[in-house]
Amino acid sequence: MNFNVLNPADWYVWMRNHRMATALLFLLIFPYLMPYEALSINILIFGLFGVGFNLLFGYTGLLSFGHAAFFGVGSYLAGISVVHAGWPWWAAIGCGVVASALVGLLIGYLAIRSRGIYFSMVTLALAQIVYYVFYKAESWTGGENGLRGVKVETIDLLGWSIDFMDPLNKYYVIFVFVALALWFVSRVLNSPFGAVIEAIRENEKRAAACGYDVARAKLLVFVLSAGLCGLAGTLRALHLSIVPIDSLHYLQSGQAVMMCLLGGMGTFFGPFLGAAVFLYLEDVITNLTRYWMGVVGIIFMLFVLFFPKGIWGTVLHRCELWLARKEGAA
Amino acid sequence: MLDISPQLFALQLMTGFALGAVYALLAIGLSLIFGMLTVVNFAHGAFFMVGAFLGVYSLGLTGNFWFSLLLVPLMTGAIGLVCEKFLVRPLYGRGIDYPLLLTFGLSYVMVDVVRFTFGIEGIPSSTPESLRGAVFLGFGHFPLYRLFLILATALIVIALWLFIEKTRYGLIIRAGSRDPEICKVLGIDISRVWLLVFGIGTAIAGLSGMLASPTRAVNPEMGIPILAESFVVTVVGGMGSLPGAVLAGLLVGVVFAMTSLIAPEFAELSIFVLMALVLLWRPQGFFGKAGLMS
Amino acid sequence: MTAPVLLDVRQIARYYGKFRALGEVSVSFRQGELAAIIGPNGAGKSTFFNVISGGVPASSGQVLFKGKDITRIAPHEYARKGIAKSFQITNVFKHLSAHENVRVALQMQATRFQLWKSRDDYPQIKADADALLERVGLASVGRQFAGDLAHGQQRALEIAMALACKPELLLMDEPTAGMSPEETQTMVDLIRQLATERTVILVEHKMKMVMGLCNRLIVLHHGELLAEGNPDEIRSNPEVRRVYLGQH
Amino acid sequence: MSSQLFNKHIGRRSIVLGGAAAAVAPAWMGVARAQNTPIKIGFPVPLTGAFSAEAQDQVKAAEVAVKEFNEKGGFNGRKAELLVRDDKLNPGEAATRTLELIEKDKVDFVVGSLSAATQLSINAVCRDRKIIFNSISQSDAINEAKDWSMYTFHEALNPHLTAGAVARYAFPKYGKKLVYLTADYAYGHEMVRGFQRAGQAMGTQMLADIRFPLGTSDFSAFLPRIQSLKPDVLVMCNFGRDQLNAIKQATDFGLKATTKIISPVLLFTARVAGGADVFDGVVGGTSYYWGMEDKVPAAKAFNDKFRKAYGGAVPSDYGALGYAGVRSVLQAVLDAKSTESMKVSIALRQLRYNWYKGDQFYRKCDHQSVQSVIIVESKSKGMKDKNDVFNVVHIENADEKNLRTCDELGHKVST
Repeated sequence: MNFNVLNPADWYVWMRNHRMATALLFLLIFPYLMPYEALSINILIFGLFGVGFNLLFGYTGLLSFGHAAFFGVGSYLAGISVVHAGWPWWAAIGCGVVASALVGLLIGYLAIRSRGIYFSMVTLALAQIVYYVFYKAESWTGGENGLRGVKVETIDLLGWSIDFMDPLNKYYVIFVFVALALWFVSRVLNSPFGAVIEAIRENEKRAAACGYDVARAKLLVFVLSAGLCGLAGTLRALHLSIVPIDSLHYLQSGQAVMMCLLGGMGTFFGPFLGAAVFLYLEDVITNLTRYWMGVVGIIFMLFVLFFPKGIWGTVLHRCELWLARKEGAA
Repeated sequence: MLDISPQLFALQLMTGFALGAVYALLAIGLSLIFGMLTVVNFAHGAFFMVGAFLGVYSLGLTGNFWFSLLLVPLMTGAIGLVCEKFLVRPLYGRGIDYPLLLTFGLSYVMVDVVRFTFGIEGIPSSTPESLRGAVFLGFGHFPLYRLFLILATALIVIALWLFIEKTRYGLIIRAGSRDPEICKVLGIDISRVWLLVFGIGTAIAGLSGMLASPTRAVNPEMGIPILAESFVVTVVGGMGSLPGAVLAGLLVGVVFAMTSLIAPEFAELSIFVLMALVLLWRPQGFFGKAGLMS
Repeated sequence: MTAPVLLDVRQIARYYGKFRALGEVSVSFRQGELAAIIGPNGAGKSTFFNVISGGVPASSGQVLFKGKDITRIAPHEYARKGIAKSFQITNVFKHLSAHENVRVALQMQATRFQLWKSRDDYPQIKADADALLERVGLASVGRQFAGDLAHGQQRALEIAMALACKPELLLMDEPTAGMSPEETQTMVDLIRQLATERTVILVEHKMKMVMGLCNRLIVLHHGELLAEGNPDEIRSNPEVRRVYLGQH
Repeated sequence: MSSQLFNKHIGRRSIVLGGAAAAVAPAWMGVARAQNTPIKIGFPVPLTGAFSAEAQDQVKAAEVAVKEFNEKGGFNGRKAELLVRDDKLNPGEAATRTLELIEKDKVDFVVGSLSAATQLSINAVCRDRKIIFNSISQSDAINEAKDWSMYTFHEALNPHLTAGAVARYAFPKYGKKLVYLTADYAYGHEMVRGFQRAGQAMGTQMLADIRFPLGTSDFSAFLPRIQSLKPDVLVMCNFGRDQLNAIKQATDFGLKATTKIISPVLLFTARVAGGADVFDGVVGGTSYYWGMEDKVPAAKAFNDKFRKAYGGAVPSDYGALGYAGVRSVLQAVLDAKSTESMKVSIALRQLRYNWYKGDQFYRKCDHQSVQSVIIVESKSKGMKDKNDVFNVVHIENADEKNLRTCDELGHKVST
């Protein structure tokens, strides 16, 4: 296509067709837009958490209240491999992701058979059980006190050594993993299977009539989603050098849901925007008033009432309409 | 390991019922609202909390427990009506996600409003004179107030049952669907029914908060843990089923009490295990309709 | 003349609690037939359809497809065995484009759990999808959301999706329900034309339509087989007359 | 209400200042900053959540210490400045906030925290970056070798110390048959351990240790069993709201008639929120109670400063800790004539101080502040005003032998 630099429509179309490139460009400059790196890293991590969750919620239409389990298991297993086993950072990440995917397989297998709100509650219940297992395994997890000493000072790879204590380095190291994950998700969504899960979201009965084994497809997405959330968890463990027990708590799952809805469920970049808005607002407002919860709550309600598709969803929608109008005019 | 005398067991059972009473009340509200409007009300715990604060406050002003018992549900119900009309109503037909997010935000706001007006550390609450002390039940002494709690719940449930069985609004609520057809037939403006149901649900939530206030610390965060627990109850009983809510409420209360006796540190976990087991055995809870919102 | 039996239904019954919706019905369909299940309301047509298409399990009896028992197979197995159905209530992927609807159905043949390749790596499927849309007369609306299409178009789309499974047997539950006369006519033509390549069984209560369309009719009444035969036989069948006149 | 708004305003001012300072002084001109920029003390506390009342008091009192230091002219011209952050009682948030304080605001020291978990996460972050952290949260774990570092200091009491002191006072007085009602987490277990250590010496008998899930709001289910065990003393190894609920419901079940209720830590704020009749007769330990001013001159001096700053309000136990935590660090800066972590750490190790409750010092091996424990009994009659809630029944003076030994904590060199 011929690209006209002065034509915003062309820009928009390009961004829409190259969502990966757009997302990565944005995330590359992101830390310079944020007040401090630790916050940008959190947004990166929770954005990934949201993307993983969105794969299940936004694209397959399964609302899980138990995703903290995978986030937390990822964190803890990564942490434990560093603290107790003394493994290198990359082994820790691998361990965390695999573990959370396995837990995902188990919980998913049990939960898939129930539907709607009941599915949500089964996942919640099973996640709570995971929470208590880790809570009680004090010698491994530190229990309520959380796991401390997940200390990774340098990232060594192929002779390279990066100072991980430097916040900006830390951001870009974690960015690499997030970028890889995003690339993976983007491919899955573009793949034939991506079409299948959307079909399941739209109409399970029909999807089955077309010959798709709905249960297996759901389980596969569930495991993928769990693995991605697990990755987010491992990164958080490395980022904070601690693993708080709260990362397994159902309120953490709730946060993922909120970020997804806020950003726009079923949109590729929505969860990131959701995480960014959620965490940034919370961070800024907390410093201005002790009543940050109330302010955040009001903003939430306004978004729900006036941005029905979530922030990103609404933006995309508006752009499409605008584009259609332009084309109509042309 | 530990020997449990029949007296102790009986007492434990009673405490279980007293706990279950509060769960049941909250679950009824949740279940009503969900069954009718398919709204998962995340602000339910906040209404419970507001009820408790208003209860203690009006008790302090009027000094009359029974009057407050009447006043509080009216007030929380009124708040509920306003919320439904201006916040929840615009979201009908947008699926469960948006009301869920909205009520979540609403709960944040309510908590902070209470923090702002009543202070953050919470306010002292005490049992009304007329209901203090313990009564001997043949197997042991049991706090009079908790006995009252069980009876009050029973009365509320009966009253609600009558309302639902004997009035035409009740008929629709029984029909439990948002199918406008039925209402056309009955010549009833459905939106008014939804308003009413949300009002009743929140009123009961406030009432249960008021009833629970003498038994526990009254603080702005008191609604958060109980929300999760009452969701468990609602789901175990089956979303949208009132008998289910009551039955599950008592069951959860008793399970909690018994675990507290045998393995205290797992008391909280036990109710989630219960939910997991029930749902794996029966994916729509005791009396739930299958495939809700699927 | 006598083609081999494709679908063999043996004494299937379906009970809802005490109520018997379908009792001990046996009937077999041969390859290339264009058959219709008819009968007054409550005759058990839909139950029959659901049982043979895997919508609800049979209480007793069995269904054989090409000699293999398919009574208890999972819903998704039907399509893979070559049995496609179109539902009575329209069932499409509302928030996907019409083209995407058909593509998803088609893709089933090529791949099921392909995560890594891009959808665009299957140009053949794309082409086939366009062809199918063309065939059911939806080529012009391929880019629109299925949910935004007119009722008749959605039914047509559903049939396109059913065809995408390359079925030997096509089951249709009241394909013309709620259609305008014009829509009905196009649908009838479409069915007639589809039937030239495969076996088609439809459930209908519009007598006139099936009389003109089908070469074999099965009449159900109170969940039992009342009569079967070609249109003329059925027309002249006193039992059937009594039942239908009794209706009016 | 008014005092609330007032201290909210203070919290905000210091934050805005902090933000401004950070804005005008980006990292790359670090060298230029050294001389004239203020001494920044990060102060992460749970301004929201279950302990926000305590946290607010921590901020108020810490501000007093800062003001005091600045009025005395600071450290050769450099004024001190408090950067308050809300850790929301959440360890993850606490770690993030501490990273913000260190990486963006470039604080010189960190003082604060309230819950054990946040304390440990803040400590982990500070330790890795060689920033001094003086914890004002009560928990044993931070003293143990695996979390401790040269930069870790513990201003607050730890449960071993308080529980021990309460045990030594209460068991001989009220009886030897005990039931523990314990919050099932490290802090709760630490308190039980403290009581048991002291108790065994006196031959106490533990009838049961009932461990309930943290954050339980209804304890009625645990009480019938306790009743049936008929203990002399019910030991509440729990904290804050758990404790308030537990005691409230124990009172409803008429337990007080037969059993004395004691707890290692009796919070001033919890007592105020819970009301007189709920806590009536409960005996417990605390690091500070303003009413000790008639026995301890330092307390009088501190109370007056606080009253002067906040219109007659009196400081709570946690408030006092906030004051002492900040003041110790600032004093050490003066002693070390530097803000460099290691130098200040050494100065702190040498420090002998009496800020508000009598003589204190940091034990060399684990930097635990060795200090007195105040035993109070909650009263319901003859109260002069709403702040007059306890009687000081006993003060156990500071003594290193009441702590766990350095070796037990895993410190090899106990110099």
